[in-house]
Amino acid sequence: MDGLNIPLNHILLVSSLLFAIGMLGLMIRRNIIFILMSLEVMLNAAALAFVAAGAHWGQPDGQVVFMLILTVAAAEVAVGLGLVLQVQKRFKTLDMDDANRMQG
Amino acid sequence: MNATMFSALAPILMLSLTAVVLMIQASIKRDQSVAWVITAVGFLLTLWSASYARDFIQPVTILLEVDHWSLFFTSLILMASLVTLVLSKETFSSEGERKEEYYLLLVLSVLGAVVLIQSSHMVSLLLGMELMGVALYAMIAFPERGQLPLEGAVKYLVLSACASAMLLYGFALIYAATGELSYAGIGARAALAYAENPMLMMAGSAMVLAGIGFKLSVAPFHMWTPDVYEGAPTPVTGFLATVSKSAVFVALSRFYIDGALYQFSGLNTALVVLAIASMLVGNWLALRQKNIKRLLAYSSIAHFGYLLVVLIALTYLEADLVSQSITFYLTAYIVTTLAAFTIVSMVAGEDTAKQNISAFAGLFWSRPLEASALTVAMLSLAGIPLTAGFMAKFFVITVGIQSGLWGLLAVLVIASAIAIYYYLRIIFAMTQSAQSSGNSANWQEKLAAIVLMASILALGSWPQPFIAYAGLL
Amino acid sequence: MVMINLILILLIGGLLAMLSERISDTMPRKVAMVVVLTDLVYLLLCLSGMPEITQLQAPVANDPSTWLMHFKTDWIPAFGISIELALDGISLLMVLLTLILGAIAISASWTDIVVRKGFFEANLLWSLAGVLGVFMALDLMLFFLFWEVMLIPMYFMIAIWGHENRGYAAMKFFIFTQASGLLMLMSILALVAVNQSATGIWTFSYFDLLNTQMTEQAAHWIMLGFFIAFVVKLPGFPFHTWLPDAHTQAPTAGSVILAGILLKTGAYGLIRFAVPLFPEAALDFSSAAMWLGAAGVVYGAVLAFGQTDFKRLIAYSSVSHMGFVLLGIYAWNELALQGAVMQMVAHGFSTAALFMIAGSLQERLHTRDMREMSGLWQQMPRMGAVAMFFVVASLGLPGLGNFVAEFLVLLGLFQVNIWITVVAATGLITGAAYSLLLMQRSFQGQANQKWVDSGLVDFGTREMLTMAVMIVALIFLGIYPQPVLDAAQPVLQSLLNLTTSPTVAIVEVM
Amino acid sequence: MSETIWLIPLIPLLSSVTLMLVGTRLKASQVGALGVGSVGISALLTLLLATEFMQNQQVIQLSLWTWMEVAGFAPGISFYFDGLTLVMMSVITGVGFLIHLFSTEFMEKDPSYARYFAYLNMFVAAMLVLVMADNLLLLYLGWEGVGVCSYLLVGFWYQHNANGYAARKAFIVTRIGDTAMAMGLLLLFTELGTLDIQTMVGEADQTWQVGATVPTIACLLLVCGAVGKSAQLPLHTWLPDAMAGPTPVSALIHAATMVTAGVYLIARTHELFLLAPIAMTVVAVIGITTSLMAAFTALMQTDIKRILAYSTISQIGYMFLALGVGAWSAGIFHLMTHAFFKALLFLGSGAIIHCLHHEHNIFKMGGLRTRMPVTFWSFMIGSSALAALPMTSGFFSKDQILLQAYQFPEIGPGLWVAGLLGALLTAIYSFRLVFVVFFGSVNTEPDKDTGWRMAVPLSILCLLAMVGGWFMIPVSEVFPASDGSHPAHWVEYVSISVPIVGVLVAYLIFYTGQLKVDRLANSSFGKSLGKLWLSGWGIDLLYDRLFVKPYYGLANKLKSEPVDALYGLIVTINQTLNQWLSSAQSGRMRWYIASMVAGLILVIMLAANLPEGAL
Repeated sequence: MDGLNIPLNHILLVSSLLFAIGMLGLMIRRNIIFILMSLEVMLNAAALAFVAAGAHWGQPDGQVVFMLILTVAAAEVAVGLGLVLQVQKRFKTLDMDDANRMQG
Repeated sequence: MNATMFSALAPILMLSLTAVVLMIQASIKRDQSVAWVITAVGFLLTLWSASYARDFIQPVTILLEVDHWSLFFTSLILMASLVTLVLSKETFSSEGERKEEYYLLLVLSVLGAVVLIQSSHMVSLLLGMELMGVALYAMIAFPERGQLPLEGAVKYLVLSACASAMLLYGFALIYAATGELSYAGIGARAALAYAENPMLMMAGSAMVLAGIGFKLSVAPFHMWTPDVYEGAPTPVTGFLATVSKSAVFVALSRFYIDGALYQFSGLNTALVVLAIASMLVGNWLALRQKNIKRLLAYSSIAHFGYLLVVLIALTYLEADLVSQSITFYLTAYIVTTLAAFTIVSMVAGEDTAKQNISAFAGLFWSRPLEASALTVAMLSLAGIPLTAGFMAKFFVITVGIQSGLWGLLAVLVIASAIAIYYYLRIIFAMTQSAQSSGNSANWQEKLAAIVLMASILALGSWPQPFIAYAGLL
Repeated sequence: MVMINLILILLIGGLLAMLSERISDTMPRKVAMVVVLTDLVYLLLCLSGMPEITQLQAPVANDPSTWLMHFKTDWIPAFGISIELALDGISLLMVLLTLILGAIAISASWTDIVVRKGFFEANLLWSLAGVLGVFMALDLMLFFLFWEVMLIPMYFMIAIWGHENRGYAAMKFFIFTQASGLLMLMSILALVAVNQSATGIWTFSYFDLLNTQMTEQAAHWIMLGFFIAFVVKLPGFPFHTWLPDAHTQAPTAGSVILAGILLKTGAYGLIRFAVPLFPEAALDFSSAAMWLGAAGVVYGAVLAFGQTDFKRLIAYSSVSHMGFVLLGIYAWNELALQGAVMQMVAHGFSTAALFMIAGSLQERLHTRDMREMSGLWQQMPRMGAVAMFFVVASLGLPGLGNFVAEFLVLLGLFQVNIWITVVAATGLITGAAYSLLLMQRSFQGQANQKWVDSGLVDFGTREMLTMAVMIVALIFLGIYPQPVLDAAQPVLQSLLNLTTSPTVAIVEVM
Repeated sequence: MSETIWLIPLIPLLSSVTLMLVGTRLKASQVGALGVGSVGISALLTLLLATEFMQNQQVIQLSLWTWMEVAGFAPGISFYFDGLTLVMMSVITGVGFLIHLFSTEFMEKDPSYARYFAYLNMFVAAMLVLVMADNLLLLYLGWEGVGVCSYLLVGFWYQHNANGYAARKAFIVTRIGDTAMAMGLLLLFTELGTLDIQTMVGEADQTWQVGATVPTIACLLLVCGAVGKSAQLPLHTWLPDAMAGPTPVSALIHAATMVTAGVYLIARTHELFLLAPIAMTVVAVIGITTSLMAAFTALMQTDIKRILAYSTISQIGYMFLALGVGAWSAGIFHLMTHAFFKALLFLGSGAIIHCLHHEHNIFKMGGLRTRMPVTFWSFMIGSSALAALPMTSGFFSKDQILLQAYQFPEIGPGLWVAGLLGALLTAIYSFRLVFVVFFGSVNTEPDKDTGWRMAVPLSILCLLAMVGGWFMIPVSEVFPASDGSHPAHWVEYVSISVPIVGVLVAYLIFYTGQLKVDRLANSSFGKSLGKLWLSGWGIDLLYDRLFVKPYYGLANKLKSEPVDALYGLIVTINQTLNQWLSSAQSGRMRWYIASMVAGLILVIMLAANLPEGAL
């Protein structure tokens, strides 16, 4: 398929950047919502990488996995948000550093 | 996709069927005991179907590999799930209205585990792991009251999602490097891909290792373990510690073996470091831990450290002795850990105060059965002869010696020596006289305890049949 | 089969003893006593059918058919592990000692144990069973199994019925022995692996492993694993620190078994495994081992002198005496080895008796602190006299077993290394110092008014009977040790033949 | 008869065991009968044996059973009987019997009467084994056996810690010598392959030539043993303290028999010593030095028993001198006579102490000549024998020793002079004792005079102390005959006259008081010298500083188990690590993720071999 053809490494670079951003978000964010968002970013980074790789090898598998990852992410977030509500209810906060009863 | 394939898939189908039936039942009439019975029957049927599927072993499409090994573990984790089921009854009967979903979640999670075990392809691995995981989050957070379960659930969700992301990204890199998603394919092209672009291959497999290492709570990816163990309802903790972990380990070893990753020395060094770290860190953390669930969490960290030694030996040994050792070790580990959690849930239940080791004082005299079962479990974890744990360690050390991993073995000896201390602390606490309330457990739990204790001792004192059997897998 | 039965009787007997508590409170100890005596009688009956040990032709160490008894059946064929028991002169001596001291220990627990009697006697019998296993097992895996398992009942005895500081002591005891046990496991597996790579067959049988070919370096390391494991149990000099705590905290019967029997398993292991399996390595190591032994003799004696706790003093005296055993074993000539064996038997009796006396004192005074006892002889002349006897026995008075043992050891050692002998001999002086101090502080001197008022009861018939057994045994060993020596002689001879007589070589070394 | 000599030690042993087992249930009279009777029988048997031996000078060897047999080491429980043995046995059983008899009265008030006789009988048995043993190991058995009995009897009145201390001191100090002796045994066996005395000396003659190293070392080790038992320098310090025991015990053990065991040992193994001239010289020197040291000390003592104790040390010194110069039979002869008169003196002092309600200080006595005639005469006779006045038993033996010492090559005359000095001092202190105690004014009234059970032994011993010198001890077969040469006559005259001078001096100082020594005694030099002598040359103090205190210190230092600290360290390390890691488990999710990320980076680096790459 003709048209613009971006080398694999560039895309992987981008995706790794995305991944790093997401991870950074996880590390610095205290609010559970943002944490979940950062997770999304990471998962999507992976998805992007898959698509790129699929394109590189000229296989459909990449896209398939991408769909899969979308659903996975959806499931995760669905449960995640459910928990968020509970957190708000039981801890009266969304700050995960405060919602911290167990340690040692 | 022919008929025999369906027979091969019997366990998976049976579990799915159970899940469906449960949903229907819930929509008709909400009743915990019914749901319980359905689940139990479902598990039993699946157990049977697992043995039935033996005659049809074959790779089912590219995704699943149904062989003796996976079927064995399928039945093993089903037994474990049965125990979990038994424990759950007491635990959740006190809960409010909605209980049936718990059983549904349990079934789904088990389904995920089975898929994970049989997976021979990144996608199936991903599916299985997520199915199991997502269901687990809900199970952990299931209790309606209390902050700890919720906190545990959130932590587990976020962290394991992060781990999954790592895993996925690793897969993506490997895929980018090899253009294959199935283990076999990867195994075939791994060497070549490494030659072409080592960084890509290594980074990919390293991230996979990290992602799976998290699920196995291998140091330094172990930090979630104690919090989740403590927060989760005890039966769920038991489930998490046994079913999910062993399923993941089976998947890992399949990936490692079929994906021919053991040929990369760099990966091996990484594994060595992880193993050593887990052995030491786990035991050091456990040394003075008061809460028995957290203590078991730490000890599990150490145990997967021991188990990694076997995986490392792959580089030097033929696969069958290794897989045999893995089989034995995981079996011993599952039985022992289940026994421990059974007793904990019988004695302490969900009450954190009762989970303190000092609360176990006098158990020997007030509840001899539970006490002796826990003692046996602890001795097995410590690896004292006549218990399953000893034979497991025997395998590890043998494999280690055969492949000359002296450094690792030295660490293993030191670690086990440290470990004895905290296992003994529990036993000692139980022997000390104190007036403790003898709240009774129902007969199923008692039965489970007895069976588990018996099997620990059987595996330890007369392992020959099992070894012979495991040799065939 | 006989040997299996010996063990089974004890195991089942233990269960019976535990259950019998339901019948009556005093039942367990009776049951236990009956069980042990049955075991003893059974063994003697079986022996009576056998050729007289003295006429027994020298057993070839690596040919079980020449042994007194031999029993073998598969256990874990996958790894060539089998249930293999065998009995020769030395094991027989040790087994007899175990059973006799077992009976004595039960007698010691007669009034000493007040709570959970059933479980106590059960543990006692089970640990005896484990010890018997250790003395008879000739499959290294089985040996290791008994070696580890016998500790668990012992651990319970200390942890449940021990004194004020039992938790610490029990833990220390268990960790020391287990950690060293792990080393031994490593060594066993390494040895088996070496043998397997050489011959291609998995086997844990002593007789197959006896002449395993291995590189010098490998032999050294593997031997070291065994050595440490056994020396910790012995206990040898730097590894002895668990012993004073364990002995002090254990209940009387526990101390009796610990000091009387369990320590001997270490010595037995050295004689049976550590040296014969690796003759050359053991030879290169012997000087070091002997210096450790000498150090133990002196160090134990000095520390014993410093103690104020009755039991602790005896515990350290054990360290000192066991040093002689180590010396005797690594001198590795017939004189020294015979001495070591004698010491194992004699020390078994003398120390067991002293611990019983300590126990009865604690039972009466509720203290072990010698600063609080004084002039007890006045009120308890019988106990005093008995104590005096065993004190002089343990300081090595000729005519009693311990002297024969120590003199033979020194005699054998002298031919190997004079300077170590000189150092060890000072143990005779320091030994006298602490033994007599013990006597002085507890039984002699001005009677302590506190005890005069409280009115102590002297030894009763049961106690005197128990003591009489040991007194007679020691005197017999002292003036006619020949039966023991004859029982051990052929075995030691065969071991010496097996190991290309290191003695000569050692002389060259030094 | 010769077949039944094993009865002689056995009978006292049996009676001892009986007394231990049932002693408390018997009446005092029965206990006495048993205790005295058993020794009496042994004495009779010995007498029979003696008569038989006198007719047929035949040596008896009797082997009961092999003690142990290991790799050619096969000592037997077997006896050897010859003239030397006979002398010793007669002394032990004879004097032993008298002392037992004496004890029945001396101890009659004591609550643990039975225990006393049990110990005493056992001592006799052990001592008999010592002298009858035909191999050194059995001898060692008796050797240690008497040691333990001595310990038990010195500490007989255990209520007083002082006695206990004295007993322990006695045992441990001798034990030091014994251990050296044991080493000697080890050496001898390793070199000669046997401990059987007769074969051993035979072997020795073939194996070694005179002056060889090995026999010298072996003999020196044996000498250590002898020095310990016989309370010679430097191991003599226990004997004076051992006087804490009942006086008859001192008479039997610490005067007549046990302390002379060392002499017996050397005499018994004299063939070995003949191979080691150096060792013999050492023995002679030790002997003479000890005897002088002890004599000076005895001069200053005030405790009647300590005086006698030091005089014993000094007299044994003479015996060692005799052995050293090769005057074997003279040494043994002096051993016998000394046994007689020293036992006599001790029993006499016992009688005094008994009647003066346990008064020990001689200056609190006095004028007892009239109050206690029997005792007075026994002291007169005993002291003259001790001082070796002519015609007394001590005279003959000591004279022989001095003369033969004079003939000893090179240092002979020196030894002789020293010996004379010793004799002079002996005379002075022994008669100082007599004059102070029995003459002058009465300081303490005796509450009773001696009963017959005391009187009879005393008088018999008096007799022996008088005529003992005419006995012919049958050791001609045992020892090499000394050349009959006699020194010049003036030597003999001097030797004879010196003691008499000594007595005169004592008379002038302590009776008439014409000879004033106060000025000398009160001079600062005299004072300090007196102190020094009184304290036995301060040797006790020296040992206390040098050995006892440091040992206690060491024991206290080590009490805390330095080795255990090592393991303690391991524990602490683990604890600290546990603390660090637990604090890492903060429960903060972000922190957990950070650790995961760190781990991830680590794993990637390891996997990609980056460490090597980086380096």
